[in-house]
Amino acid sequence: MINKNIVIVGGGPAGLEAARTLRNAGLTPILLEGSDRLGGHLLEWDSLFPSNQKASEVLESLTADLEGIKWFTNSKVEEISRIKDIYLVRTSSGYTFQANAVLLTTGFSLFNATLKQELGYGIYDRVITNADMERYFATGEHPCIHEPKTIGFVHCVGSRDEKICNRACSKVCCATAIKQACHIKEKFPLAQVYCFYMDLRMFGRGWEDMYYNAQTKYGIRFVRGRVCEVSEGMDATLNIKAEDTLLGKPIRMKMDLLVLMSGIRPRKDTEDIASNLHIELGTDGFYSPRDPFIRTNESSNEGIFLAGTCTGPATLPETFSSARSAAARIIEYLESK
Amino acid sequence: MRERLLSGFDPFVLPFMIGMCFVLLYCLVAFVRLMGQLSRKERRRFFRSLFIPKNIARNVRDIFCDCLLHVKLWKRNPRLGYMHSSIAFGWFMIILLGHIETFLFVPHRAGLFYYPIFFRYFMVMEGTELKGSLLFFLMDFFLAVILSGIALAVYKRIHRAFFGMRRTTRLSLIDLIGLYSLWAIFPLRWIAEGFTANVAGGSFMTIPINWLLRSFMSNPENITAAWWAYSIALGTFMCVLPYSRYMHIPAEMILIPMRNAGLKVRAARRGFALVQIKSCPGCGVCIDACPMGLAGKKNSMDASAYLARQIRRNNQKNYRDIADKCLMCGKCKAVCQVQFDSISVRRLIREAVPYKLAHDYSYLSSYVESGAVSAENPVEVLYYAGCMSAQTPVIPRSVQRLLDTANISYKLMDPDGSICCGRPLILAGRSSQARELIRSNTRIIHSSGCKILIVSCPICYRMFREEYKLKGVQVLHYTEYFDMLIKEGRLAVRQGEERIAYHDPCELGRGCGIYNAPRRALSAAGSLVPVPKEKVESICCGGSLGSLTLSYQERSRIAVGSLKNLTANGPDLVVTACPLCLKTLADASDSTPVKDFAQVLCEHT
Amino acid sequence: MIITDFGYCLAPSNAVKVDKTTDWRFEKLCALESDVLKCIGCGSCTAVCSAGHFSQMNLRQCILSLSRGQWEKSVRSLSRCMLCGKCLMVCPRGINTRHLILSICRIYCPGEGGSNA
Amino acid sequence: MKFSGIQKIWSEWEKEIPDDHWFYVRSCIRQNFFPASERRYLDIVRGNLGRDIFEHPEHTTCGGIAYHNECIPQLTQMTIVGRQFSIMTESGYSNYVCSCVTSFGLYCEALNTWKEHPEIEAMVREKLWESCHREFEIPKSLVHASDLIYHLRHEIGAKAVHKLTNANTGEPLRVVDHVGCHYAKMFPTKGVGGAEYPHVLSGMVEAWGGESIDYPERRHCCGYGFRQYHIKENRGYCVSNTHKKLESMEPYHPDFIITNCPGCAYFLDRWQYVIAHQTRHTYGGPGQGIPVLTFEEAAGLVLGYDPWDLGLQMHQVAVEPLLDKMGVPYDPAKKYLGTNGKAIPRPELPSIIRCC
Repeated sequence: MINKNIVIVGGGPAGLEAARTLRNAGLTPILLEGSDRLGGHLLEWDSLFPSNQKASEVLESLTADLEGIKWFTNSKVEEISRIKDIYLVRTSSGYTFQANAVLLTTGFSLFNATLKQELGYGIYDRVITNADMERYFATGEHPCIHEPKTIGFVHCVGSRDEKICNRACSKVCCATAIKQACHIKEKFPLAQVYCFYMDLRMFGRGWEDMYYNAQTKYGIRFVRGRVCEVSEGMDATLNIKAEDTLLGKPIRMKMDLLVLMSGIRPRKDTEDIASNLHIELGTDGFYSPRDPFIRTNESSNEGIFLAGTCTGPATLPETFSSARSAAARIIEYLESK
Repeated sequence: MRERLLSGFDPFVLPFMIGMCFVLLYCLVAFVRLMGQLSRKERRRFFRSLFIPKNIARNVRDIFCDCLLHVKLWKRNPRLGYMHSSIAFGWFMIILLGHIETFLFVPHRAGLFYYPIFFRYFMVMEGTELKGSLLFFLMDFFLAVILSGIALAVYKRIHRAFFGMRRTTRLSLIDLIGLYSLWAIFPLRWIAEGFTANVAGGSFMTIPINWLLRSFMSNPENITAAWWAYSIALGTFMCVLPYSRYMHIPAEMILIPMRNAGLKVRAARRGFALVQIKSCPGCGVCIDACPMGLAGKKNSMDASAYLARQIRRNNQKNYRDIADKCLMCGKCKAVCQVQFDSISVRRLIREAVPYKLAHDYSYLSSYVESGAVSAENPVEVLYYAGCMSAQTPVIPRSVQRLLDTANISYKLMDPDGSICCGRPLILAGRSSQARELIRSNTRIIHSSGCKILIVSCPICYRMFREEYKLKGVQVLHYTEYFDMLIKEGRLAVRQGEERIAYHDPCELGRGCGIYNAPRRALSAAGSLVPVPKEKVESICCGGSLGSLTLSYQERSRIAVGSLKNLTANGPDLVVTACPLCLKTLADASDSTPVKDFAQVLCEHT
Repeated sequence: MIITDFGYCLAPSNAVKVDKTTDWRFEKLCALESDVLKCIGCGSCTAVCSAGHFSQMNLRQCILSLSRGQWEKSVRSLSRCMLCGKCLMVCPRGINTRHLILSICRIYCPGEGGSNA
Repeated sequence: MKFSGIQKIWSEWEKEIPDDHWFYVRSCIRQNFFPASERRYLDIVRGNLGRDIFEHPEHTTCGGIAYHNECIPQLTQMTIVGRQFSIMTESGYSNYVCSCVTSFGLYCEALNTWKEHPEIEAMVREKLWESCHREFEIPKSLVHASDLIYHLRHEIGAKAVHKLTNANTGEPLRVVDHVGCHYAKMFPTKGVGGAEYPHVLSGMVEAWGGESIDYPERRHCCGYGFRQYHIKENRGYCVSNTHKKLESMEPYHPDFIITNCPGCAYFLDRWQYVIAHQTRHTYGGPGQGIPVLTFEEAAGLVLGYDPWDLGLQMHQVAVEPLLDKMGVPYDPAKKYLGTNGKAIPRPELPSIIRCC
């Protein structure tokens, strides 16, 4: 089995964790990353809920020991073809890799918030996204964050919204919003922070505690209702419109900063890869596993495996588990050949 | 025996005299002000009672027993009783004997305050007289008693467990000054009298001291210094007395006749309440009794002793906080040595809180008029389950089943939502607002035409008994009613095997004095297990509506503590007769099942 | 104010202008009663409410309205409260509802304005 | 406000507007409220810009008002639309231009309905044939009259006599726009710039030297709302909406409002009088309202038409301060002279808000 090749497409958390697991099992996985750095979305995130651990620390422990893993950055996969049981993976860097199994850990892309025009992202200076907020936390700089007095977090931007063709929940935005809300409140204790939610989905372990602390310790105010219109006032402040559905009344507010919680969407190239490899996509645009319970890491095409958020929204611990289970499944597969 | 100084005066008496005059003046002014605070009716009642022979006898007995001998404390805690009574009674006897001596030997000095106190300084003994020796012996004897009391008091501050106390009152600075000066008085008197024992005579306590002192201090100047020290200790004690807990000494003298005159607490910090507050000696009995101590160490600062202190200090924020937090279980009042009615005081403090929003219950009238309980087919028994029972449906269901079993024809007063009895409002200090609720419920009860009103919630029960005027309607708690039915043989209860620990709900037990009815009825169903602290001593479950500010975490700690007491003797079952206790204890219990009284009876029919 | 009667007139807005409502009362309430922040709007208190059975009393809505600076109507509805304490028994967040109500009654006074001040 | 962001949106929401040969249909209410607008529109397009625009005397209402008041069913209304198209077809045109935003919305609605449900189109054709023996072709393009001006805005700008600037200071005039709801809110792809950031009017304003101002309630309805207005009891609700819009634009001190919808122009203008008489408040300073111009009037002023030929005397809110600001010459004496030179009846002058 030692001489069998495994190519992992995508060097984010799932790819790295799967590669490490396979390496620890004595294999030599090939890890391909399209960008110039390993780490995927972890690179863009400052801290992680619910423990507020720094994303960089997690990434560091993931990339601390890559010995035995052949990894390549700037290697975008251009084409994967199949000859009998062997897959040929051609990359933008000009190499072609032979693989007995391919693991797709291509991840997700954040919803492009400019598509929700009414929220004014890309139009109004003070409308930013969760990713911008993380960048601000990491660098401490953002041209439009100066002592904001009122800050709003809009949940479910690009999620649970049929108008942008996504009925699904992105699973992590509620917790991210609360984490960021507490964080920004710590930075600006005098600011009034509002979270506009549709449903608060704090299902994970320790998440409800985050919510409780956000309410009691940080005094974050939660409004059940969706911000549906944003306009800019005279002094660049934002006027927002929402309904407080529990109050049963529309509410109007001025905001100094509005943070849109962009949801998890499939990557643009998901469809190309899927058609290239003849693997099935779900109606939500993510790869479909062969069955939803037992064979969650297998695609509809033999020898092609899936892990992480390319199969739908997932938290980071779920991504890691999925990566490890994919590795185990690949080993089983290779042994059976 | 003759006078040593012809002038009969020495400057060292001045500290004492200043203190004494100050105390007397203070007490006089305080008394006049107090009388002003009483209503005319109360004043008349008080003064009249002072001249009723039966009352006089009672007052004397009570003052003697309560203030000097601390009989109640003896009963509760003999060591503590001895400590307090030795000091109080001993001191009283020394003063009394001093006066007797003065009267016997120098009658012309009898008018001087200081003479009996410093008698030994002013006198010279010539030869031995039996009269004198006896008095010397008695004086020394009582001094020894006091000193033993003080030794205990000092020991108590080091090792309170010796007195069976978990906590004692934490003293304020002024109390400490009072305490230390009180402790200093008697050893100093011993030394001062010891100095003069060879001149003015002494007995088994003072003479050995005299020998001891003379062996290394021969300078007679020391004599005056010791008497000065003694006088200063006395003066200091008297000066701080009005501002310390020692004010209870004079206050209790007023308290007892006032109590015997039948006065009631009407205002939180005036009149009779003020006397009670001043009478609180801070003995600390209420601190250990208070269930609040189970919630956390700092919660023991909410006991009545501290309430009295904060009121004395006029610290509005603190006494309001303490008043608001109390569970109103009434245990402190039950164990209090001076019968400080802290529950009423707390309620009155709560009443003094200003509210901008008044309650408005006008909406009830249409409900009442719509015929909440139909007047048709009047029956003898009306059952009021109360608000809380909706959260513990096992109670109304069991009660109804028992009533059905006993073939009682009854009606439900609140099958479809209760109008609150009003007690929660009263407990929250909004008693005037409760009137509308009382009126509405009274109308419903009367319109039903019932003769007996059964109540399953002790909170409502106490309210119906104390605040409602239900002419022709007998109000019974379901424990009483079912006890009666069992006794009359109308309800047959099968004897079971379970060992039952019964929890006395505060409002039913201490509140209404019903301890035996539930026990009798329960012993028909199982065997009752004694509980370390029961009946008057029972520990509140912590769920009480009496507390306004206690957090649920604190409440649940109290519940756990209360349950620990109930399960100390390993019962199979904890039974209570209050929906609130049932829910609170059941939530806190993870091993012993907690059941309702009616539920247990139901299971045994 | 109205000079010409057109047979119709400007209708007041139903919207709550959150930043135009004075909030010192709510801040005072939070300081006095931090429990108010714990509410998750589950409505248990309102479901069991004895007074709510006969009237418009709605504690859940009142807490929410106060946090949005809309006290006038909701505070008035609290005057129906009988302080029976059932809400205290059911609150999943352990809010001391009775004292919260008393605190609201101490701070808020209907008639002082407070719809869209 | 990030201009690059807006431009990106505008570039994504462009629509194809044919350059010449149009079939023009009028608006019912515009002809009553501002009768000169449509006439001058044709003058501008034909005369100033030299395009072919054809108007057929037999065209009728689109049925929109009756339809939105639920007086006629959709099938009837679509048949009317079919008849309009048949006139265009008969006249040999295929680019349909309508003056009314309500009509524009309805035409879009009809065309989309037919696209999704060909059976309805068939039914409409049948009904049209039954009723008046006409047949129609689907227009190749359907645009609103303002789209045309938007398309030709730079040509107009090049020929401008008066820029939208303050003649004294040279500063651009501050202009707020109001785009009729049915222009793009129903079919965002059919409007220039989409529904959220419509560019159709602000494009004109900027091309003609003015400054387009974004204000919070820019997207809000003018308050007409068809059946809301037509039932008198509901008019308080209508005027409240207008009030909200005016309140929102007031802090920006706009020099005038430009609209592309007949109803909006009318209501934003007339309601200022009603609001002034209910609240004593005027939005353009003491006694002054904010003038409301239709896009045709604005184009006419830019091209140097006489204000009274453009029908500006029909406005409730006085336009003279605006004309003074722009440096447009006008003769106050001729304000109330009809086209034949005879005096027309003068309006009663309101006490609070100036109308001249």
